[in-house]
Amino acid sequence: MTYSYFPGCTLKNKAKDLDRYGRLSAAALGVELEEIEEWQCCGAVYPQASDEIATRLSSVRALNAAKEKGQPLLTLCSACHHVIKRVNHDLATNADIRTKVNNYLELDTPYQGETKVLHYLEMLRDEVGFDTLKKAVKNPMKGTKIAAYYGCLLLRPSGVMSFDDPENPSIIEDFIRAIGAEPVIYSQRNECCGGYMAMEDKGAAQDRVEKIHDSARKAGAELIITACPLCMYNLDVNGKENKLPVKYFTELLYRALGLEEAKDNV
Amino acid sequence: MSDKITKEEILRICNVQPKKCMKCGKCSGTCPAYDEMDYHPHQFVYMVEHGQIEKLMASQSIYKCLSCFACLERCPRNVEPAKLIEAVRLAVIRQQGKNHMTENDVPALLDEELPQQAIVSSMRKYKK
Amino acid sequence: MQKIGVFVCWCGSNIAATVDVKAVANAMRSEPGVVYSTDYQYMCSENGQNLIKDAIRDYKLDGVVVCSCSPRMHEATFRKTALSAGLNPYMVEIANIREQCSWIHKDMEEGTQKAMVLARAAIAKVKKNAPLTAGTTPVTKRALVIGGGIAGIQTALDVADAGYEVDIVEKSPTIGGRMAQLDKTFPTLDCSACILTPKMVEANQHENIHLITYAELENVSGFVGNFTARIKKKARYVDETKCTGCGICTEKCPSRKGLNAFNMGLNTRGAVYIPFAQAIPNVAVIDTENCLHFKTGKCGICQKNCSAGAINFEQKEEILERKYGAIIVATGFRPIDASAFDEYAYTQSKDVVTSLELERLMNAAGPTGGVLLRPSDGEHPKEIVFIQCVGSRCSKDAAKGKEYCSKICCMYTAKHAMLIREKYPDTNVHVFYIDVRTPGKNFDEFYRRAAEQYGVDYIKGMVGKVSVEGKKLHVQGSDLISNEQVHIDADLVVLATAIEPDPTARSIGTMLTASMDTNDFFTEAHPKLRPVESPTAGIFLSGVCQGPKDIPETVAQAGAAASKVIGLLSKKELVGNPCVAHANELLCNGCSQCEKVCPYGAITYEDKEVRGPEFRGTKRIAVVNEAICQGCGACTVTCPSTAMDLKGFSNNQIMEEVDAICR
Amino acid sequence: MQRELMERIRALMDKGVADQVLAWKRGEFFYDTEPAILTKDELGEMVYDSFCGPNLSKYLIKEMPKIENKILALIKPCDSYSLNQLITEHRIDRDKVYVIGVGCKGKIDVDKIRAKGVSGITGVDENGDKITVHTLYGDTTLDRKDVLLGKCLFCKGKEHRIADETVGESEDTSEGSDRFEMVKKLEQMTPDERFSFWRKELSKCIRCNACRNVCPACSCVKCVFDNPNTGVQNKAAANEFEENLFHIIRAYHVAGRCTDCGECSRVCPQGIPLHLLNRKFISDINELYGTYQAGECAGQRHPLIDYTQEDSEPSIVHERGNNG
Amino acid sequence: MPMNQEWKPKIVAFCCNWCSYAGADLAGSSRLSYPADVKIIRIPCSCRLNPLFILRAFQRGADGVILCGCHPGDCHYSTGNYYARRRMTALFGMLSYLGIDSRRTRVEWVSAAEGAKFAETMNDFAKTIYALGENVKLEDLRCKEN
Repeated sequence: MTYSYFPGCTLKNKAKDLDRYGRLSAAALGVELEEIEEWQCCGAVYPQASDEIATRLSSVRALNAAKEKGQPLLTLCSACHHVIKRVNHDLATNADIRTKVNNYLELDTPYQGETKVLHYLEMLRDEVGFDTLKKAVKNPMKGTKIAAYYGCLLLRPSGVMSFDDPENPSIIEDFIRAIGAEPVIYSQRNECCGGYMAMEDKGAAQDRVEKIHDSARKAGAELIITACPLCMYNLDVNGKENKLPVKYFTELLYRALGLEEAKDNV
Repeated sequence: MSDKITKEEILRICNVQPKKCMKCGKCSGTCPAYDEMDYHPHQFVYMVEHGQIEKLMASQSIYKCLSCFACLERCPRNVEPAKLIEAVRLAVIRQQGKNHMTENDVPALLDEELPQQAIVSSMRKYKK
Repeated sequence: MQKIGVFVCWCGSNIAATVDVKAVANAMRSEPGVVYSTDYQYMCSENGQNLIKDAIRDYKLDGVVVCSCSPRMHEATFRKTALSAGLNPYMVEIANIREQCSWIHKDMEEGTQKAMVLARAAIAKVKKNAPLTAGTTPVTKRALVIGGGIAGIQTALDVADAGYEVDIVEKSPTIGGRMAQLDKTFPTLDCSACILTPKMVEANQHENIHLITYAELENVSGFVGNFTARIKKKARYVDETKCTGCGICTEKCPSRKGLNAFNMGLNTRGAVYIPFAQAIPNVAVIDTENCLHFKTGKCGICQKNCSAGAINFEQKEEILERKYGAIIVATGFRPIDASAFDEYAYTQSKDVVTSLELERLMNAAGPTGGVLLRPSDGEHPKEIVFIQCVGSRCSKDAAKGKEYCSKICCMYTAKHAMLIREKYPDTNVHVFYIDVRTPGKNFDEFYRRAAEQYGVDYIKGMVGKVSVEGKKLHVQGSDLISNEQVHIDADLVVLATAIEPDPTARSIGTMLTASMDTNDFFTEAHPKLRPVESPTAGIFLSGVCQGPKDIPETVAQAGAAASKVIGLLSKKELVGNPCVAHANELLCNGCSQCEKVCPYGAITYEDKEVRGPEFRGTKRIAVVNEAICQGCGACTVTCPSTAMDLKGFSNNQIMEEVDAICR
Repeated sequence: MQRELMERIRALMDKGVADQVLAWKRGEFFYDTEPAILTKDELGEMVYDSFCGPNLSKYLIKEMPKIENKILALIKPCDSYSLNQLITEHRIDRDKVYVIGVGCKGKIDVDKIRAKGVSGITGVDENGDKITVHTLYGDTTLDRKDVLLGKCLFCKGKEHRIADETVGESEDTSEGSDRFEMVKKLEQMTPDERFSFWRKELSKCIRCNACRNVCPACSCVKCVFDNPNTGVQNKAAANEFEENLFHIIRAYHVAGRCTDCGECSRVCPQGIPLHLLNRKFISDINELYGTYQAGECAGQRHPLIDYTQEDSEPSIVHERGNNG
Repeated sequence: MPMNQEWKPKIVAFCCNWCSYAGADLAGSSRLSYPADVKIIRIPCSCRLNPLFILRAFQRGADGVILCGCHPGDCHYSTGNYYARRRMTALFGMLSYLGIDSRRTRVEWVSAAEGAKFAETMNDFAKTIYALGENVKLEDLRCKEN
């Protein structure tokens, strides 16, 4: 399967790891990621106002590029996924937005939300399959207790994202099991880390980050994994001394697949 | 504020129907930014419905909302308070000179690790 | 020339406010065939009816048009009026100028014009009316009650006491229903079992009541007074006639995997079991999914230990076919699945329970022997949070939940809170509520007692999230009065989950052709005036299948339904609907198309000698059995020669209405 | 073929199978044929040639009460569908008919010969794919397929769907044509274009009732249009309901039962393509409820007196349709 | 289509006695308005609707015809609406084929409990008919041209 891949701004910069490990692991799993040409930043926040058209355009350009190739669009960053998935939903269901966007873009054929938008994790679950992944794992992370941190953007609003059960998700836990580690369930995994406040109001962000680390640690976790660069930054930088280490899930995937050794051996 | 922003304008921006609210307070019960806010999500719904827009526009709450969509997800009446808060924020920053944050403010807030996403989203959320 | 009388009703100001009734009456006077036209304040009043009667006699009317409320309200009234003045009741037509005119239009001119068109259509129709006489059918003097909860039991007892045979079909192995699961009842705090079990026993011993438990309705055909029901009696693998209910088999059974449904799955039971101590019939049943004999072919311990020889692994399901004159639906409810509301962590912690589960946790016959203990670790909870309206009062466009108020939750939560505070004074009880709804005798007093005398902490606001933090449940909610977010570390969280109709209701509704609302509650024939009858004749509603109700309301409705059933069964014969299909033998081709679409099998064919201008001789023709025909009209449309027509809604009548409306 | 058929009929009559036959006989001109009930003595009047277009099945209805033994009926492959349909509808008693399936290689439309500029026709000889037309002014040779009846171009095949025995060979003359082609073309027009198409066509109607009288599905004991009490027929006849909507009502009445035998268009003196109304129903039924051929066998339940719970909603008409 | 200021459409609504006729009553008692152009004819079941009635309405100048019956599966007579559904699909297809805009014919399933849906349906249908303007007269089909 070949996907049109939308890396997003952060993955080209501060979250290079998320991107690099993701690409290498995908290749090892036989999944082809074709980076969309001349993609533009998704805007990082979904424009909730129904009269905001310009802020939706870059997503639609990426979606249309995928449509023209007949490929599903794959994202890795939670924020990009959230924005693109919701804009796609708008184009499919909101006639007003659809008309305005298409009037602006003047595409050959109007874009009407045809592209399927998938997150890397959904690709692992639905295309590769966690069972297959489990078989491909060379370095199972036996005994490691890992807390999945979902945050808000992947899950909500569940009616549009339809990613997983918004209150009791399982996809990252299933991923953790597939790489041989032990998932830790804790209550704060789907509560906001306050990432959007991280710039302006560090104190507020820190309170929430503290709560997340606390909850995960009390549940016995040794490590937190996430798919979101902003959560990653916030959980890491705004955590206190006794914080847990935070990693991108792709990094663990990369190591579990034994790609590190493979590289070293070359 | 030269032009008074009306309830109708707010509702046009976000396409929310505050009348659907049954005043259960679940949005405020679930809000992670509750303690930082002067007006809480359920008050946004009530106050927009009652035309008290100016108070909300002057409120710090509009910059405290984390856009985590917990209120929107859990509202039993699908009122979508998050959209209302965003609409009020937009009504403020769309006015001349009312940007909450501009490019000039960014360097002071930067640190080594801050991801682009945080900067881009701040510009999107807080600047015209 | 026909003589038609037109009677325009004001309905006080209901019609007269938006329809110029005098103008309508005047305009109708000049319609061809109309010899009398007048208006009156309340045509349905005695004076109004007398006005009609006098006009029928004085003007020798052969047709009457009443412009008034919906025919669904007063068509029967005015037909009787006509009859008492010597006019065939089916020579009356109603122009619905209230529900479908004055109440929906605001402009007087517009309303008046429309009322005139509707009146003209009724006049056009009535001119083509023919006097009709209803046929009669006998009534089967036996009633079927679907569901053996308190509603079904009460209805059955009342009908049986009047001397009619009643069968109760219950899908589970025992009667008793939800009420049997309750610990205490509000607002009197009687023990639920203590007041229910005598009724269960009475039903079992009543000479006119026959319990058909562990059985399902398969199919229903026929019509009021003459239903035929097919009932599937599932195999219990225990001979009901031999089992003494000693319970030895249930103790000896080595399988302990089956979840105890009576205790809401809070504990397990054997594969052979008696649902609960007071079950009726007090007969064991084998759950084949967990029975080792059915799974492996081995075991058989129950059989060896049964001195009565009642265990029969070879038992087969049975099909019963019975005739009934009336059917009472008493299918009841269940709580909705709380896992859809997982922000309250129902699937994530055993210590988040529904209110019905709490009933079992507080009941002496429950899994904890009546001591309130946390399901997770068996400890006494010291902080308990109740969350109201879980899944009730949600908007139509919300992702989950019901739009309606479940009605009973406010009161049972007050009951739970009060009982807990009484029994365990060291336990704190908090109730998050949106509104406390207590209309009912001694209800508000009861709720106030919980708050004032028992110190239950009522918090106006909703819980946003319940987080499982170690052994505690962190409850985060809002207090709208203090305008604060509150945080409580609770030991037990109780969800007042919405109730919904039993999932079997929909298929039963379809079988009975009884209409249901979008929530799958059965619709009543009239929301105020006929609350215990379905619009489908012969079908009656008892209990929560019609809408959320508490026990006294259920029992009252059950009695009301029974009195309606008795009224029906006591009739010697039923006067049918004369608006039935009729085949004109001169026109009929005998093509059999009508027979194929008749849902009742009311059409048969016979070779008959006919003498008409087009055909003389013996011909195959359709014959309608008027006692079976229900008057849907499906046949009339398949008939290419219009030989088949429907009395009261004939081709000519409807064509005339179309012409009058499109004039 | 004609002689062989006649001998077989005579043999069957001699055996006492039946004492009369429903067949064709010559009309006013050699190319006119008409239905006839013939006894053994009258058999000489029988014809069977390329002008025997008329569908005889309907004429059995009238005979049913009179028949004590059996009647022989000559049925072409296409007519066999109508016969089956009438048996389904109990209009013809199968036990009273001995069906001789007669071979058919397509029937000739004399108007098509005339349309080729041939006049003064005195006779026709057939020779494989060609026909020789004898006229007062000499002979002309034409391709047989160019002068076939319109309905033969949409031949349903050479099988007899019902027959006690068959005489003669048949041929499928459809050549793979799509009978719904014109229906589709009309569907693609705008509503206004369709309206004016039909207005133009139907305004030619002189209400001669030929279509109704020939139609095997139009066999009601008393037609609604002749019955003043149905409400269909209106007292003031001219320009009234049954006049205006005659063809639409007729098409609806036969919908699901019409075998698409094409007789209505064949007999229309004004050349109105009436079969296009019937075919619209057939095409919609095929698409929405699965392919259905009325009269394929006796005892079928047609789609308009049947249903499934999953049927599409009537809004499908709008969703599929072209509304300009 | 010339739109006359004074023009008011003629809309005929055939309503099943058991569901949508009661739904219309409920709309009435709930005071939910819809245009007065809609006139209701009560029939015992949607399967009683003879296509002749619809043809008659169009011939008499109706601008829109709507049939309301019980939801599929909920017919008071078990199966009537299933037959009605097929019949109306066939008839509407034919009417569209003859040049009657398919938006002028509609079937909606409205239960006795759906007063609001009844009013919404009628408002929407009337709006559609207003937008379409005056209908062609079906009677023109047989009138000579001009």
